[in-house]
Amino acid sequence: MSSTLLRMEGITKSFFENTVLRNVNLTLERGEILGLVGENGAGKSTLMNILFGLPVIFETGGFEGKIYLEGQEVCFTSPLQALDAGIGMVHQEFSLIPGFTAVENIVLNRESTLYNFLVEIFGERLATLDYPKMKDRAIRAIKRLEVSIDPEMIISEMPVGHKQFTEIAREIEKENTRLLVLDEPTAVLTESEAEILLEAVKRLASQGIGIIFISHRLQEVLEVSNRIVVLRDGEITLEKKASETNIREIASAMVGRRIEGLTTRAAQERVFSTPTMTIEHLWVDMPGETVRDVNLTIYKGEILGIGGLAGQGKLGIANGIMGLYPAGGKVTFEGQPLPLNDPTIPLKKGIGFVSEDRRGVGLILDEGIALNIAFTAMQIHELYIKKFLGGVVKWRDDRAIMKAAREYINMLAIKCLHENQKVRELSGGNQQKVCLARAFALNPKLLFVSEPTRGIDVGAKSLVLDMIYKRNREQGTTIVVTSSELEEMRAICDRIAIVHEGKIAGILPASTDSSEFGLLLMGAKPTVEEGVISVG
Amino acid sequence: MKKRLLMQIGLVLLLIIVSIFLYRIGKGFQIIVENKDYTMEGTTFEVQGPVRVIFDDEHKLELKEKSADLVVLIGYGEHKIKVEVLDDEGNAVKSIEKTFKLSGKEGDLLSIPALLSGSERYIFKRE
Amino acid sequence: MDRIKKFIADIGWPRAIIALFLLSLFVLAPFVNVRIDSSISDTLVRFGMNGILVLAMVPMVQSGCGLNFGLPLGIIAGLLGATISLELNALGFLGFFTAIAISIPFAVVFGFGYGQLLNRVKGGEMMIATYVGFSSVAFMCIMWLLLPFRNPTMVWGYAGKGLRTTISVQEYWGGVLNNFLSLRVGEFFFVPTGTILFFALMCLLLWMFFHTKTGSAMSAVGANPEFARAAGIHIDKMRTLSVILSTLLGAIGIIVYEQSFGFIQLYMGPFYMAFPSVAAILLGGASINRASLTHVIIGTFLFQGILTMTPSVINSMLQTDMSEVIRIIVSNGMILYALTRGVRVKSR
Amino acid sequence: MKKREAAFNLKRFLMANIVPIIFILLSIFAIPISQFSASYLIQEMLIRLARNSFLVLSLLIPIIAGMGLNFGMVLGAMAGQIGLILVSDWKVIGLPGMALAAIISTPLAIALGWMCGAILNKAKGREMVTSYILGFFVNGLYQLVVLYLFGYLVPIRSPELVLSRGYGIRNAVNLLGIRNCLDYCIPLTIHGIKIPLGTFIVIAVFSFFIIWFRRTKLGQDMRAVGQDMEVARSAGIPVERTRLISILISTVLAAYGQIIFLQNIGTLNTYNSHEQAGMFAIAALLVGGASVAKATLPNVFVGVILFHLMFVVSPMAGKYLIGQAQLGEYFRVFVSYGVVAVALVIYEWRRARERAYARRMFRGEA
Repeated sequence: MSSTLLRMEGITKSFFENTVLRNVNLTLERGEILGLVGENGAGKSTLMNILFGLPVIFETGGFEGKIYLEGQEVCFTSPLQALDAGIGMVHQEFSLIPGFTAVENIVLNRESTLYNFLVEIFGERLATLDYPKMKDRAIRAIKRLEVSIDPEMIISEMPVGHKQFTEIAREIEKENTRLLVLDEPTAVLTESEAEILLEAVKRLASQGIGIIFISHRLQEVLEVSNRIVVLRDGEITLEKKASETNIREIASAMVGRRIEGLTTRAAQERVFSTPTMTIEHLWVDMPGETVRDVNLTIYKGEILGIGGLAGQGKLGIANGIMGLYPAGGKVTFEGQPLPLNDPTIPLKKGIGFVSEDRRGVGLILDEGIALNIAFTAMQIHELYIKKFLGGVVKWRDDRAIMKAAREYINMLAIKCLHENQKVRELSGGNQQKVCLARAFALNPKLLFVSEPTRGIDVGAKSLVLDMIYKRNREQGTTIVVTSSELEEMRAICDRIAIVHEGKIAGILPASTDSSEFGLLLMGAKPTVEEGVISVG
Repeated sequence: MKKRLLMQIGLVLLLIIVSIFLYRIGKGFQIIVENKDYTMEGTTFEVQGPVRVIFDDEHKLELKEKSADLVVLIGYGEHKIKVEVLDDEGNAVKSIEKTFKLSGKEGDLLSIPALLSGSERYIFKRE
Repeated sequence: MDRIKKFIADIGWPRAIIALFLLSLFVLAPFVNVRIDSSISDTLVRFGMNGILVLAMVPMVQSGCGLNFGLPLGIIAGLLGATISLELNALGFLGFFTAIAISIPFAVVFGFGYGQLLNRVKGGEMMIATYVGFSSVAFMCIMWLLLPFRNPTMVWGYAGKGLRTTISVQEYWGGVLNNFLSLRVGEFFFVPTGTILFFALMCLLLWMFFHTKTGSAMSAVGANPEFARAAGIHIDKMRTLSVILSTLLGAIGIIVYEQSFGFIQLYMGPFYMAFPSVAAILLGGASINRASLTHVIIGTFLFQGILTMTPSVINSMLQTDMSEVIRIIVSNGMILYALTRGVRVKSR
Repeated sequence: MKKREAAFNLKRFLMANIVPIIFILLSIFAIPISQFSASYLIQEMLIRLARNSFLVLSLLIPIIAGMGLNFGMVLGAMAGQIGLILVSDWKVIGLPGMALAAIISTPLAIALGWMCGAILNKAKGREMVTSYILGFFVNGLYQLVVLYLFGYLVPIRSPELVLSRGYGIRNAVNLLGIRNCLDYCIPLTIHGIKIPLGTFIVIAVFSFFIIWFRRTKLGQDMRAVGQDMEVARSAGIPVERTRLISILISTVLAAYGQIIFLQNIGTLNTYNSHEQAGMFAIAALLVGGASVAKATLPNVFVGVILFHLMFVVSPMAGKYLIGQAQLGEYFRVFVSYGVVAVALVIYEWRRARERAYARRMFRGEA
């Protein structure tokens, strides 16, 4: 039989109306390392979920296409099946038992056991553990990686790198593992740790294990993989030997996604000179979106885009300034310093925020639209409030709230039955509009909008973007849009800042060629120097 | 798998048997020991004086003439009884040892005179 | 058929069953010659008696602190108020309101501390609340012995110190509310107008509170803490406030209870008092993170209805007193049901 | 194992042991006041150790499985009591009687444990309060059965058990038949102090069972589930089933524990023995320095001794201190509830801190 380990043919997958994978063909040889790159939402993870037969795939109507593992067709309906078939997966967030030793984790639920008679009555689970045996197994696995981990060490006391290795060791300890998927294994590692990991990966490949290596650090990908596949909009836009391509090529193959129904505007260069907010050395402790050291100036009246790949920290900036996560650094707004870590202050100073976590932070799902819109304004600016007894009793003026709600419903064309309909019952797009409405109701001088189009249908997307655009043009509100959708930002923003590993990698005018942004996204040096164009 | 099922059934059965066994060895019976004249099918057994009765070599009780007492015997099956007839100074003049079975119901009656005079039906369920 | 199914699904099976049960009890009553009118008025009396104690659940549930198993804390504040008012020989309405007035500062202080504690144990409120309640009751047992009360109607005759376990308030302010504007039809039917009015007043006040800026902030905290925080609300402040409110209502509630009941029960008396109230509000349709006044009213009525009807009806049917057992099963079953299906309280 | 101990830094160690330390100080202060003789106290402690240890042991396994303190253990206690009631009705006496009671209670305990486990799986994250309420609920059912069905559906022959009205069990059931039959089945007396050797042996056996159980695959799975349900599930461990089993075992052990407990006491308080059982067992375990998340065998025995030392001493101490024995009574009630409250608070507190810590870990080096 051929040396082909994995062959995926004509994989097509669509979640309800929108297609995320279009006829993808992928092959992997034994002992080959395949670098799989692409923007967030390009379809990498969906492809892997299909390979692993994650329930979500089948709950959403399965997929088209065939998967061959060593020649014969397979179709896993649960990850456990995939594991049995010898496919291992290492996620970037660890799935390890914190209080267990490396050994216990490596052989988790595959422990070697000793027989005792109780097994006959109560089943295998009453067999006692054979620690010595477990230990050699673990050590053997660790040896294959040729890294030094104390097998008796508790996970919770390990440095991040060792956790990562333990996890890989667990996958390869399964004697039948032939294919290993590494999803951003180096994301949480330091440079040195990453080096060791890459070495280990190569070694595994040399032992005949096929590896799919997913990463955003293009340098790594180029260094470690034999072949590189780039996904964009669920299609393969580039497939080359690593030796025959370079970062720039990959970058431009990644970016430049097309979005349906986006009103293309004449990108007129607007020039802004009066800064409204300056951010210096901002750090934000937001899980998964850590901001390390951001310096940024926001000019009055502009629309600034903040881009970057997931986990790089772009979302942390807005959340940090709004005081929702522990933050530090120097932020000045309209000349005065803006204290951090207290959500009340920025709101009172006229800074609005539309959270990326719409259902979690953005809305009270079981309250009516009206209250959701009016709430913040009521609490902060005491709008929609009747005062009695000289302001001792602050009575909620439901009539005023209704009135305001009706205005916004018309203004933003929110589809609903009545003002008091529960927000839970609205579609994603309309929920997003409610969030915008609440932000507008504050009528802020500076408005942060995070992921305005995440998870809403195409029509709503352009509508929401138009709202933001109009608000800026008509009220002159300064708006900062944080989004993973580069093209959307390019459509409405004046400037776009790209965040990489918690720092601003660069700021370019929206009109700049997308491949430049691609490079920034990847953390590579841009060819156009910043500064030159930032202030126009 | 099948083997295990058998094992489990076996275990349950074993438990049931054990509990029956426990019941039989643990069950306590209260019997009346009587040292009174006793008439049965015309023949009357007369009291032969105060007696010391010892069951299974542990429960000991003394009965004056014309008196009765209760004793709790544990477990089905054979029980040993030792009767000593006493004189006024309280030392045994006559002593008999026998083994008997309980009816397995509450409140059996054991008649000392009947036993002493060698009748076999000295213990029975009282009507 | 489906509509009935849906309807039941909306109000929840146990609620439906218990409502039907209660209904059937009322229907059965005449056949086992239990007077409807007297049972209804009993129900009303108990309704007024317990209403406010149940009301004391609402603020904490609304602010996401879960069911207020710590109610005994509030009750203790009330007891202090009551006993002190007796010590002062305050009579009638004056006495009643003195009791309340005195209990308020206690309630506020207790509530504040209790709130501070609960803010540090977000997620585990209910269990801790229960035990805080228990241990505070036990602690007060010691206090009742030591506190320097002198009023001979309250202290043990022989020792001359240490409060009695039950103290009659009849000649002080017993029944002041019950008899206020009360109307009596025949010898059996009696409506404790005053008590019910007072309960209504409390409901109104709470309703008004939840229509103020602070009130709506509080329910926002319960509905979605993240949202509230993003809207610039100090979650912990709101939670503490809600706990204080609950404790306060608990204090007032027990005083109303006592004026209707006629006695002050000290020592282990308040021990299990939280559970009936919790059960009642859940019975009314509240979940562990959402509760409204309608829930309180319906719940209290259903629950007290069951408590009054089962002894009379069931007993005269079966000639045995199963009411206690039924009470235990119904109330705890109700709480259990809520805990197993209730939405996880979000807290961070 | 060793490493795991070593892992605790000092501060955390003190945190974990603050409760026993306080109790040691308390008793050091109270014992002289109470004017009890050493020999008396030792005798008492031995008896109470025999009486309570087993019940406390039954709490360990759910803690391993991360389900916190199993307030549902009262279910087991009830099962045990039903066993005892039946046995004493059948007049089965001595060790056989006890063993029989245990065998009878086992299926009951299994059924109840199963129910408890199933319900707790529906209330993840709220196990304790749920099992607590469940205790009350089942107590209701228990009363229904014992107070109305016994002697009605379940035949009860001996009149001294049944209420005068003809059905339902009396408040107090005399267990003379099996009283102390286990404790002193191997008579041993040192300096006039009787040692309940029999019970100690049983307890020792079960302590070893628990040590052994920790080393089984099932025990390992429980530890895994207890620490991170999601990871365990993704590794293919049947999480729900594992949790259920842990509760089930605990319930059965509780049943045996209650039988041993009452065997020592000698009379069964039909309608409230079980409630106290749960309450005191949990308090004792916590006094021993256990937390909601971690409990060891030493915790059990230290806890039982310290808690009951306080229990015996405080009334007399109260009497000589303030001249009111009742004060001491209330004091010990207060302590037994207070200690649980404190332990729970400490636990939640620590959990909050660890959550914050975990977040920082996740954040990586900033």
